[in-house]
Amino acid sequence: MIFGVPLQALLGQLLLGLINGAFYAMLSLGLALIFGLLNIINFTHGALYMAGAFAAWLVLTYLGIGYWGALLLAPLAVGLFGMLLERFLLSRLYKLDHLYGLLLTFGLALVIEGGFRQLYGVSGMPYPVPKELQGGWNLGVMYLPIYRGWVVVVSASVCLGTWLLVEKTKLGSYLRAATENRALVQAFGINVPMMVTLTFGFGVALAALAGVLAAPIYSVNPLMGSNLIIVVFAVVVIGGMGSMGGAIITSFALGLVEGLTKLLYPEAASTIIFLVMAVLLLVKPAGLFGKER
Amino acid sequence: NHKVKIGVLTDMSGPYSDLAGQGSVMAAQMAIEDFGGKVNGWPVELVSADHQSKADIASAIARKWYENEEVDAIADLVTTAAARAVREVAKEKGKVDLDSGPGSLPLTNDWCSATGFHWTYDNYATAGGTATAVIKQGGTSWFFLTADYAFGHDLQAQAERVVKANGGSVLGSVRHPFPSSDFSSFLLQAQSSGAKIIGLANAGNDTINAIKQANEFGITKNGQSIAGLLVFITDVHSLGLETAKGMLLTTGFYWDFDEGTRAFAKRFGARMNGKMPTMVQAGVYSSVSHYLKAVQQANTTEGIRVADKMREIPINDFFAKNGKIRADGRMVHDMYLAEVKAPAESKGPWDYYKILRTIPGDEAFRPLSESTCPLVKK
Amino acid sequence: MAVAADYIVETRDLTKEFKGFTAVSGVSLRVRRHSIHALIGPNGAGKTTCFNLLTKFLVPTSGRIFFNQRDITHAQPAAVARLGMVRSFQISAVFSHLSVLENVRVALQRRRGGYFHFWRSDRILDQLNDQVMDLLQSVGMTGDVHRLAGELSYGRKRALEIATTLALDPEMLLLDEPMAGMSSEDVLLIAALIRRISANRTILMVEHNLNVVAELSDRISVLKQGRILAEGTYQEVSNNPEVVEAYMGSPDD
Amino acid sequence: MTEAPVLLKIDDLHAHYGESHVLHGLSFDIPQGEVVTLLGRNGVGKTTTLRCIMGMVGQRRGSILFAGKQLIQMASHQIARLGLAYCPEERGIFSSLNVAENLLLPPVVQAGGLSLQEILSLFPRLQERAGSQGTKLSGGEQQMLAIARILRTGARLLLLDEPTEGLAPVIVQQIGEIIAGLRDRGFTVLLVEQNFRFAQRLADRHYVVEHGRVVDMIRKDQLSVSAEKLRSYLGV
Amino acid sequence: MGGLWGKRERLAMLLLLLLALVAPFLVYPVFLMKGLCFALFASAFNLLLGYSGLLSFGHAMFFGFAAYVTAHMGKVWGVNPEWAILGGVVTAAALGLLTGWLAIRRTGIYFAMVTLAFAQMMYFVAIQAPFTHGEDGIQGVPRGRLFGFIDLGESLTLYYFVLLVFVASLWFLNRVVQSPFGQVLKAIRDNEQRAISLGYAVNRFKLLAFVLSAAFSGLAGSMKCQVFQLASLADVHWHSSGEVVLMTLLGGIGSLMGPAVGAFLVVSIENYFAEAGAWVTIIQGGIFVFCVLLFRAGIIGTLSQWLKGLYSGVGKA
Ligand SMILES: Nc1ncnc2c1ncn2[C@@H]1O[C@H](COP(=O)(O)OP(=O)(O)OP(=O)(O)O)[C@@H](O)[C@H]1O
Ligand SMILES: Nc1ncnc2c1ncn2[C@@H]1O[C@H](COP(=O)(O)OP(=O)(O)OP(=O)(O)O)[C@@H](O)[C@H]1O
Ligand SMILES: [Mg+2]
Ligand SMILES: [Mg+2]
Repeated sequence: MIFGVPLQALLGQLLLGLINGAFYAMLSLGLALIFGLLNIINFTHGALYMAGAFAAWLVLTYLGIGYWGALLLAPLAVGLFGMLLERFLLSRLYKLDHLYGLLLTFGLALVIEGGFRQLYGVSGMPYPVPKELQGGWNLGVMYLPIYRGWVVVVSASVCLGTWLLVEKTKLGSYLRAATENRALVQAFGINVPMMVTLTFGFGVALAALAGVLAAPIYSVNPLMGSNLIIVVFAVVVIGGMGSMGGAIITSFALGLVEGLTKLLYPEAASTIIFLVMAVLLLVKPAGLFGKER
Repeated sequence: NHKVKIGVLTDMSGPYSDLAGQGSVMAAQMAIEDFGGKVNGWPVELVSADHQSKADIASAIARKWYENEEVDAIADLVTTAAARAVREVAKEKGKVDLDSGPGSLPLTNDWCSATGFHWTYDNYATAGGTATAVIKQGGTSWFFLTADYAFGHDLQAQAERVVKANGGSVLGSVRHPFPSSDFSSFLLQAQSSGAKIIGLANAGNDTINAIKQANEFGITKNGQSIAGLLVFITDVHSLGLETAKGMLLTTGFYWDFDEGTRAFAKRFGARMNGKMPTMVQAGVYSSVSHYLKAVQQANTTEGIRVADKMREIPINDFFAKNGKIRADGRMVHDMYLAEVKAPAESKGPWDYYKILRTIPGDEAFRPLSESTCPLVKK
Repeated sequence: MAVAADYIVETRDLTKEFKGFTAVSGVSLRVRRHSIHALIGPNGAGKTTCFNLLTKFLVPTSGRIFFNQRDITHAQPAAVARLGMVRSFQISAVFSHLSVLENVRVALQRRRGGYFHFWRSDRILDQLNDQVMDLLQSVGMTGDVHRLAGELSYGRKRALEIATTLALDPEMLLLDEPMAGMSSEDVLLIAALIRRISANRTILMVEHNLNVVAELSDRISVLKQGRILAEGTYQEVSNNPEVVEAYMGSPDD
Repeated sequence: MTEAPVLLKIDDLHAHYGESHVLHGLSFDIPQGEVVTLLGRNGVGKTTTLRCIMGMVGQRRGSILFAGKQLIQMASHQIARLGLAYCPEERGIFSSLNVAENLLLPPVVQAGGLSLQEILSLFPRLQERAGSQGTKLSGGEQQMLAIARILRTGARLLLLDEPTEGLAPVIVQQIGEIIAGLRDRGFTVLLVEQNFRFAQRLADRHYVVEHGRVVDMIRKDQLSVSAEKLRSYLGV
Repeated sequence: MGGLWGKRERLAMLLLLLLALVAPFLVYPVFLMKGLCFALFASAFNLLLGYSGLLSFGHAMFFGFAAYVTAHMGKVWGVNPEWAILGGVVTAAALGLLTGWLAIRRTGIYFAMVTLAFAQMMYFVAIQAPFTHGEDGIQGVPRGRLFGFIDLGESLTLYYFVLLVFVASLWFLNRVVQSPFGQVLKAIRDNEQRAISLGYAVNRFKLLAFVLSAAFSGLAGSMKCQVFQLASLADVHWHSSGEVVLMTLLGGIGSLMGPAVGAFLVVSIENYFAEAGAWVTIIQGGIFVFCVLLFRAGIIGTLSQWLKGLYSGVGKA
């Protein structure tokens, strides 16, 4: 017994927390990447996560392409869309205060969500768990649906891959440097606009991938991403801006903390992250893994 | 300069826009058309607006309509906070409000008014109706997943009342933040409580996600059952029958109940891309036509006098048989206990419910004697 | 703790470590009142760090700092400035969205007081404009009064920085490479200015322009790898072979 | 003295910042393999000229020919890829990168640059501080880093904006030797300098800039006869 | 620049004021009052963002809690509106002092996130505390009699009261910006290190600005409660914090009228497009996108740049 809770139940809850952390990780990674790049909170992130889930549903319903195809197609399509957004809209704002990017992405999020809502209503669409991943394992502490296990595996590997890409190649340096002084980085011979577009597309594709993963678990619904952004961004900040590893680790850790809260004081489950953030930022000014400038 | 103007104030962009929203506007419009578009020679106009489920926006629009745009009655008013805000304004202005969307009991109790009506359902009826039926089938021990806001608390309280009155037991409950998307943790707690029934005291997407995930975690396969205390047909549509089959619920209307409902649903569907009306939307039709009838008979649009007339005449349409409005503003009509069909039983889209029982109005709704509405003479 | 009154600043065993790297180690420095004292040394010797320690922008790892016989080891940076020890920055620090005039005026305002008065009009600040013009004249910037500081060329920013620092009329002035990036003409102007204002002030400056150092300073401390390597007049220091090797290099022409 | 072929030819260059017109038809040539300086008072437009060459000033017109290619419409990353590198006067060290990352940031655009080994032996200080955050370096160390990082890229034309600023005299001497060495290896250098004594010893020719125009050109061998003229231009 | 307004600006202000005086006879007054409340909110927010460079993402807590306190005092304690409003303002200022004291230690995005975190905690309090009545909010707050004898139940009377409060507050906020204090604030925003080296204890300036901004946001919340007779969760939700950021950006950061214009634009969209039903949010989003792309420095900022261009063009000719 810990906190008056049987150990069994506690373990089960922690496991669930970890699974939620996997979602946070996919979303926060993309968001962190984009924030690191453009210094704006990409408010379309939640909407594009939703768009990813919808893309999966659409290709299933209209083209008969199932989950596995969607896993590839949806991020590709949404990533491409993101690249268009960046090229034709966001890129016009780089000379202005970063805040205007916030206004733009917020407006876009409203339009995208509104559009899907007009077309498909708000109750959501059912999306089946792929046959290969149906069923579950009895772990003793709990019954774990295979699909949730799969989500953790995908998320962990995507996170690792992204982390390696950004931290272990020069891409990371270019991105960080370009945030500070675009003009100079470009004067070193790096095609910054192209790099920004591609990175933006990649970050958005990660959101869409998370959307596809979420589709069988949650209902595919135009509002599914609307409140997500603020929590996920909090995760990014707690991890430390500019630290991909930080975002990943924090995602999983906060998933656990949240899971524990759901058990002990469920009403506060959606507030706990902010409590953690306030306390942490007052103690560690640049988040867990961020560097102070 | 005489005319009758009706406003439909509803959620058009938020979580309740499918169960009310544009469909409610359509229902109101059909009611007006069916009335011939005129009452005693006065043209009937319709306006509509989105309150985004926010009390302040609802209040602002209601005020503008009543004060400035000669709106005589406002219908739908889904979500309690919005209904409450409009109720305050309507009371002050002596104008009519026809609540079809919200479910909270105080609308006909502490907040009741002479010109305010609660039409389609309330938590007492849906939660109570479902809980009674579930208990009768042997679901005696309960665990609640409750959305942590007044509406959720109220749903839980209504169900608990019935459970306890029928000798059942409540093994626990968990209040989850509203809205939530992941319920696995709460479901696990419900599972380990060992309760036979998991009561969902929430609505809309919360309910949908909870049911979906209960399925995913094999909870329903392991002998526990889910009881949704407020489920709309749009929720079932979104869940799919595979997930929702066998669930019991209480509703104020089902489109495939009899000739009248089918006729209405067919016309409605033709204009709404084949969607079938929810109980809220059907209720909007019913409340608006009843209002128009009262205006016709009272020969005025003056709030109090129309309201009195509304109480006087019984309601008889496809929605309600011999419905009547009580002093506290409650429109009493029969409710239905339904079970969600299995996929094999369903003949096509929207063929979702088996009606198990008609719950007579006086049993379904809280007795007038228990009302705390000051208008009720005791 | 007797500190001779003719020293305005004194440090005792001042040490600063950054994560295992010692930038300043055991520096005991004394600056005589009303003198021009130069701090020179190779790049990365710890000169700017010393400035940061003196003005409390950094907290020393160990050692103590006295200003006018007062222990300021634990004071706040703004408080140190108010006590009369003000610094300029090596890498230009101007208020780039304020005009040149406002830049200097903000400094004057600090002396004038009333800067918390949020209910009064800033027109009362116009009284300060004459003083501002005098200061700008002294650094040769009267032509740029109403330009935004951010639009100035690099050298002009440096000049503005000096004017702003002077505006506080501090008892003790710390100048970090005041002439860097200035054209030769301005170097002469600023050198003359420093000479002029040093009459009743103390100046501690870091400068790599040896002509200026030779010309202006009464006393020189040479820093190397965080330690004081030598101290004395320009003559003494420039004849010290260690200093020549570490800093000055082979004398040119 | 036979003229080397012209590597960079600037003709009638104009530049604006918003509404202010900064360069007014500036023209000059840089022969291949020479060290050329731009001299002038503060604010005359020297830095702006370098930024124009690199394509970093939004509003520019005129002609900038580099090895026969017109640069005026090119994006700055394309310009850099042709073999030009720029060391800005405010140094432009990135605070989110450490010293080593800063050093390795500019991609190598051509073969023939200095190797990392060579660079670190020239500036041992950078090796010692390799793990430190870039902007935590001392002013002079940052200056060294800014110069060092473009030496790696192999660019044939180096644009150095006040490279000796903030450096100790020994290091200044060393930089002088490096630049001379680069010239010997066939590099071309455009230098903006306030330290005339430094420039004097290195440069093959000096252009004097006033109000956004080149007003005079003085060859190395004419310096002694032009001393008076220079004094009037620069106050040296 | 500077505190002196040109003749043209003064004339424009005078015209605006005149317009405001006759507006309730042309436009529905409650709509105008809502606009004024949000205009005040955005202006108060702009004091912080536009002049101290601090982006708060938690201003809803001041707005919302002031509304709750005003509602509670007016409804439950039955005090006169002036006291209820004062109560709201004092609450907001106190909350501002407390949260600001902690938050100003951080800058940039970290500041934004700390304020957001506090606001989310206050949101939690608003959900859980009994006196706020959860998602129903405090409804049916009496408008009451100002000073005991001016009946605010009259929409027109209330309108002029709100207008008076708004104009006075805007004047005051503008004064703060163009005061010796405001000058230092701008300097700190530009270069904090330099301001410290000049001897300014920058945290006190930031804190004072934060508290002033909080207090006036509170005033806006209290006035809104007075107008709509309710205080609800929506006011404390992070959407409100976000909305005020959007309003300010839309109108133009750091200009006197910008935030007010932005606020009126957003409120008008909500009001006039409410009947477009589900399209409201799409239209709203579209307008945001359109405005950012067209008016790149906010509506007022861009307009004044155009005008300047026109004048200087004329001047040169
Ligand atoms: N905040 C810091 N963190 C880590 N190292 C630092 C920090 N500040 C300075 N240093 C290191 O301390 C050493 C001394 O730096 P300082 O700026 O005092 O040198 P300096 O004598 O002023 O040199 P210069 O003449 O080049 O300006 C340098 O090696 C620098 O990298
Ligand atoms: N971003 C800018 N906006 C407006 N004007 C600018 C900007 N940058 C430079 N200027 C102006 O352009 C002119 C030329 O500046 P530039 O930096 O090229 O001068 P410089 O010759 O390099 O001077 P210095 O020797 O001081 O570095 C100056 O008058 C300067 O004020
Ligand atoms: Mg230094
Ligand atoms: Mg320059």
